[in-house]
Amino acid sequence: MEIFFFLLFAIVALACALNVVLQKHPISSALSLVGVMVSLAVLYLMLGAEFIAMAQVVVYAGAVMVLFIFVIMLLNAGAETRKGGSITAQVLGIPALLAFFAALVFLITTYYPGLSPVKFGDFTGGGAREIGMKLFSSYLLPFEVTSVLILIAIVGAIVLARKELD
Amino acid sequence: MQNLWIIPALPLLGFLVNGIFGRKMPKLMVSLTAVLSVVLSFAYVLFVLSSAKSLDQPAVEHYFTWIQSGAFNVGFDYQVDKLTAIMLLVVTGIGSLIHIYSTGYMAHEEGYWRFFAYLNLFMFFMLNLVLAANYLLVFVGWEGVGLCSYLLIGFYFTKKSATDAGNKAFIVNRIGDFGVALAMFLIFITFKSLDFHKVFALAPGKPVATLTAIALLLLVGAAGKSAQLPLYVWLPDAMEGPTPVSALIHAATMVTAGVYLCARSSVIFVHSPAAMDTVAMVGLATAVFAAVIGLAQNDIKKVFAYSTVSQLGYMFLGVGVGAFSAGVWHLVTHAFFKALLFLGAGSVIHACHGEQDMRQMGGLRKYAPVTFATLGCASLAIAGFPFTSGFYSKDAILVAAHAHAPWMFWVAVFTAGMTAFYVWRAYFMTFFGKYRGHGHPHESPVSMTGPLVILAALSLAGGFLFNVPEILGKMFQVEAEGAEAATLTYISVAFGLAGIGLAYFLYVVNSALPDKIASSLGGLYTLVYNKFFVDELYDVTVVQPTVNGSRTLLWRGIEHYVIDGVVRGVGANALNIGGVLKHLQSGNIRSYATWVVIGGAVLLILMGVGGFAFAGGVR
Amino acid sequence: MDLNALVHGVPVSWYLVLSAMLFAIGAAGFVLRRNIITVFMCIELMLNAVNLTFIAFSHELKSVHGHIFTFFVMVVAAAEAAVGLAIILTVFKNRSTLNIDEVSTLKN
Amino acid sequence: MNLNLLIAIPALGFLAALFLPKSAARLLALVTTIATFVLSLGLVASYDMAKAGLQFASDVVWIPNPEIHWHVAVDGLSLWLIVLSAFLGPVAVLTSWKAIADRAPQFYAFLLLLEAGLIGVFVAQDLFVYYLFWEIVLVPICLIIGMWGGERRVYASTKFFLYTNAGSVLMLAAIIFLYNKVGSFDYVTVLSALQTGRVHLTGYEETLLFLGFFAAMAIKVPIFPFHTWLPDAYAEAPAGGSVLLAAVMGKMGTYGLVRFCLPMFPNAVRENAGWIVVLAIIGIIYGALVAMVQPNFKRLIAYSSVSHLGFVVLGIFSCTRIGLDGAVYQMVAHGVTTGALFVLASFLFERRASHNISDFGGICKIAPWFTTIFLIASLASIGLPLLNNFVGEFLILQGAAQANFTWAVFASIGVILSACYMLWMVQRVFLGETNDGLAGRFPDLNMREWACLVPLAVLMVWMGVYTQTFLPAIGASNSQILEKMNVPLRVSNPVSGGSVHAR
Repeated sequence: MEIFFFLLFAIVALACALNVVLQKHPISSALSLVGVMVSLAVLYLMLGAEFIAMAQVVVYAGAVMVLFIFVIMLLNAGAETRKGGSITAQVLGIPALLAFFAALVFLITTYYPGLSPVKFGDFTGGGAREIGMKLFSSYLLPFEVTSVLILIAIVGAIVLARKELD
Repeated sequence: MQNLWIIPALPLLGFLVNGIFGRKMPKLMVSLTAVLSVVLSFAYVLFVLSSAKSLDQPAVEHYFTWIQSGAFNVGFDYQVDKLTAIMLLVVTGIGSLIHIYSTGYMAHEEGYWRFFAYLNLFMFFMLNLVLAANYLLVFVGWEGVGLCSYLLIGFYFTKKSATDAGNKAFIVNRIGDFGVALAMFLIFITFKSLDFHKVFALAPGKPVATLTAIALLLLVGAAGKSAQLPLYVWLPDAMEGPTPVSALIHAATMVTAGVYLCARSSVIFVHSPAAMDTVAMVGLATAVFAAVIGLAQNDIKKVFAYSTVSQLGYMFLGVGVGAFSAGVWHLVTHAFFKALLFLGAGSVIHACHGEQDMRQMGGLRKYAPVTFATLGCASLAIAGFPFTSGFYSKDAILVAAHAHAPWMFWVAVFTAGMTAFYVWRAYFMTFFGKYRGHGHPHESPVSMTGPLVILAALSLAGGFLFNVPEILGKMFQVEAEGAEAATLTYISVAFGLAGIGLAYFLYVVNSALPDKIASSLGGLYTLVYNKFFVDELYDVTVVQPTVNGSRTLLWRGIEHYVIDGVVRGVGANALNIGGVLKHLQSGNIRSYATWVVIGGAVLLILMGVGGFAFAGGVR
Repeated sequence: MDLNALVHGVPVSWYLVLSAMLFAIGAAGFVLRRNIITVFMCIELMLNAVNLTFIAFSHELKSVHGHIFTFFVMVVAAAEAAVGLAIILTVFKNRSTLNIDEVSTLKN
Repeated sequence: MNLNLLIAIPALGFLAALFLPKSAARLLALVTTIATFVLSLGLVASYDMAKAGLQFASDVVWIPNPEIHWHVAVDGLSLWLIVLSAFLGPVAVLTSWKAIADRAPQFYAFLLLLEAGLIGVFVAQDLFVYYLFWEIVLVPICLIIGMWGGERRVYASTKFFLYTNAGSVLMLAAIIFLYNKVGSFDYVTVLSALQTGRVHLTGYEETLLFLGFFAAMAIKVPIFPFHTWLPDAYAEAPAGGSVLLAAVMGKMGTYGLVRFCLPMFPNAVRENAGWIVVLAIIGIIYGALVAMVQPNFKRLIAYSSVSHLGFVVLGIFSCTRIGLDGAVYQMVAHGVTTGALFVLASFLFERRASHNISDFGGICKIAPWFTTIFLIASLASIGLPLLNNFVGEFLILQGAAQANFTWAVFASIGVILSACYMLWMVQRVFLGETNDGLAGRFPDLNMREWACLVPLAVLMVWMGVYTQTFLPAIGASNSQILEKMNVPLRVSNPVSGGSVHAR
């Protein structure tokens, strides 16, 4: 059962991710990214992370991606132009990526081959309650700091965007 | 305690007063300060000498420690013994006369106060030199008089030739000081002290090679200060200074410091026959060489300058053949008659309104009778006319030279003849014949003629009044035993008279002849007239290569291209490396990202290779 | 690999490999794409990949800390998206381009 | 007597001056430097000249791990250098009084920081603290050169900074190596560990460590051929800055050689003394020759410093008591003399806006006092007896002669040459007919300038005549250093003689 869902959503996620990269038009990319995020939310759920799965859908797929799409619309961004370029990126990019990926997979399969299998319901510590307890006790300070961070981000974004009006 | 420090302190005080306040003081005050400080010093010298019980054993007076470092300990110590006493009398006595003379001679000069300040400073250093009880303190005076010489030669500082001469004097003297300094290092290493009494007590037991080295190094210093070959070149140029300076510093006192130093270090010299021979040879060579040059000079001061060099050569000859007291005797008598010659020359120049070329003089005996008479006394003395002062001292040296090596006697006596000739040549050219210059020559004021008369008396009678060898007695351990050979005396007197006679014949009787002789000699005359081109030789072989080599090779070449070139090369290469690396910093985000990925890949591969050690796997 | 074991569940390492794949794809997009917005989205993709790793390990360790981290990553990503997009707006206004290669002011 | 106060006063002055307007900053700088100087005189008054060891030590643990002590103390070696730095502080401020017009508060602030750093270098008894001050000093002086210097100021400043730092890094490596061996940065601890044999260095290690320290010092001194930063830096440095730079900063290197290299690495010092002395002697003669042909008098003085500092290095590596005493004495004496010469050089510049010798001439006629003072300073620089440099140079040469007579012979040539270049310069600048460009715009010394120069001139004579004020303290410390070097007062055979009884 798990294997089925895993494979299904993994393939969807991968396909969407590839689509993000391959699509010429940013709108298509953005929509594909939403697909990735939703698939990942399902996978989170399977891993027992209920709260995070919800947050993933609401924050990411909902808020952040909407922002992206707004900007794309606002700028009326078309297909990308092929001007300029980096020789480094073109020559070394693909080999470096392959090496990176291979090394990563090698490490994972070498050092974590025998990790426990994931069964739905194995781990139930990822509910809103548990996370809330943690956030407001041991992680209180970072949590508050994130609020400040967001405030700063808001101010920063406004300041930056305001320039357009001048 | 005899409070010897008062002797140099008085001129020092005079220097400070004149140096600091002199500009604002009236001339009378300046000259009073300057003259009084030296005269009082002279008086105090007389007082000290009369009150001293015995001068055989010097009593060292210690004032304070000057330099103390480990075993090296040098104090401000003064002492008086017979040699010092004689030097003190000469320096303060002649110094006083010349100070008085200068008040007249310099009366109309700009920078009157400056002149006297320098002169007083000179007295301080010179007295310090002769009073010192250790080599380092001698060195203080030694360098100090060099400084004053520099300042006074360059007294007319707007004249390039004067400042050049000053620099030359200082630098050539520095070469001599180099020798003295090295001698002191060697003395300290050998004797563990620079105090005279310790050094001289220990000297007999030390190896001859060391003593010879010390003596030769001292000789280098003495040759610098006393204008001996090959370092004599500064003295003729030093005549750029005012004439009293030439008389005091470059005839009577400072230039004899070299002789004093050798006499003072006699204990070291006598233990080193090789050094003694070198001293004698240098002295003799200088005497001949300078006398030859003196034959053909037309500037009255230059003539006397070369004669000074030549006479100093005599003194060195005396010291070198072991007749220290004869050398010192000649030092004293020379101080009398040479100071007189210069002061007389000053008077002549004064009379001729600053003219120094003898060809523009003549017939001055009518206009300046006192100068004429006194200068005559000096000329007699330097020619070794019987019973004048020069006769005694020169005779003593010649006798000793004969005892040492007869050929030295013959060379020296021939030189004496030449000396008589060129001095009297100058005398005749100046005072006889018709006046060839411009303006009306006049006699000098009393302040100038007074000292001349006193010095004339000393030049005539100084020889038997101050029988230096008798006074010094057993001061020097080894004295050359010269047989009292009357024959030698006759020979030297004969040569002297012949020189005078020749001069009389050539410059009074038949005054057209010298030019004919000169033109018939041709190249030889040119050579002598131009002082054997020694200055030019030094310029081409030493000065120019040093300056040009430093400029072209060292500074523009090695400094700029090699040493700094390497430094700049390193800097430029660092820039080149940066130039390669800066392409990484393209500003292109994608290329940055690629580098990040590459870095990540490398890191991961390293993790794999390193067995993931740092992460430790899972728990 | 013992296929029977798969009946009991998916090994956590599969999640990790999936995460690695997503990350590599994101990185590839970052390196190869020129559109600044696409590049930005690729960053989001990589962040998500990392989040997946956190969650997977959290499951493995039976601990909630990984979730907290993911939570923070999301917050930061949201903030970053806001500021980043504002920057993109400004850049576009100044340069009238979204091509990343033409934005290389850092160079000088 | 608290040594921390000596550092703290100028350091506080530095902070305060940054926030003041121009004239107030200037005044503050003057007051601060004078206060520091007075304090340093208090230090002299309460210093026990007869004792050899460190005095007024204040040793607190600053950072426990790695063990770094805030350890400051003074002995005869550093005492006079501290006084010299404090003494030249007010002189530098007064010299800059008119010459620095723009951004003056910053200038005086940097000057004060420089002074604090210099004093810090001389009092630090912890290798880390020493290194800290060593680097702190570099910052203000480079800014002073770079911001207020002459035409090529940026080049000179950059070159100076990079060059000296290249050496410093090697010293830092050596210090860190020592820390790893000993486990403390505290110099007294390090030294006793090395001396008692608690920590043993192999010959190879010792040589490398010595070279590490030596590299930093050699560049700072500078020893030929590491000197090319010096003419640029000295010549480009502005008034006041050049005074402290030339008079005190060069002494940091020679001080370090005596303080650290000699006691810590005696064997390496003895083994390497030969070639170092040869470099020193080359520097003496070479510096003098190059100085002789400089058309710019500030560069001339700069090259003369290369020559004079060669003497100091010669004295240090003669490894004799006399040579060492002379070297330390010469450090102070040269500071005074060169300080005075640079003060005078900047006064000349103030009047004519030129450093070219050919732009001057005949100053004697229009400004006799100026000439007099310059002549005194020149004569001191030449090494005339009864003036300060003579004592140092004579002792150095005497010590060198004890170690190896040939050294003294060659080094003495430098004394002859010094007369050549200085007198030639005096002749061209001060004597002769008055240069047309000078007439009417060359006033004689004013009160401010007198105030700068008279103390310097007095000190020159004092140090030349009554050396007993200074030498006993220096001698006591040096004899202790030589004891630590484990050599008798004289090294007859530097290589074999030393290694037998060392450790």
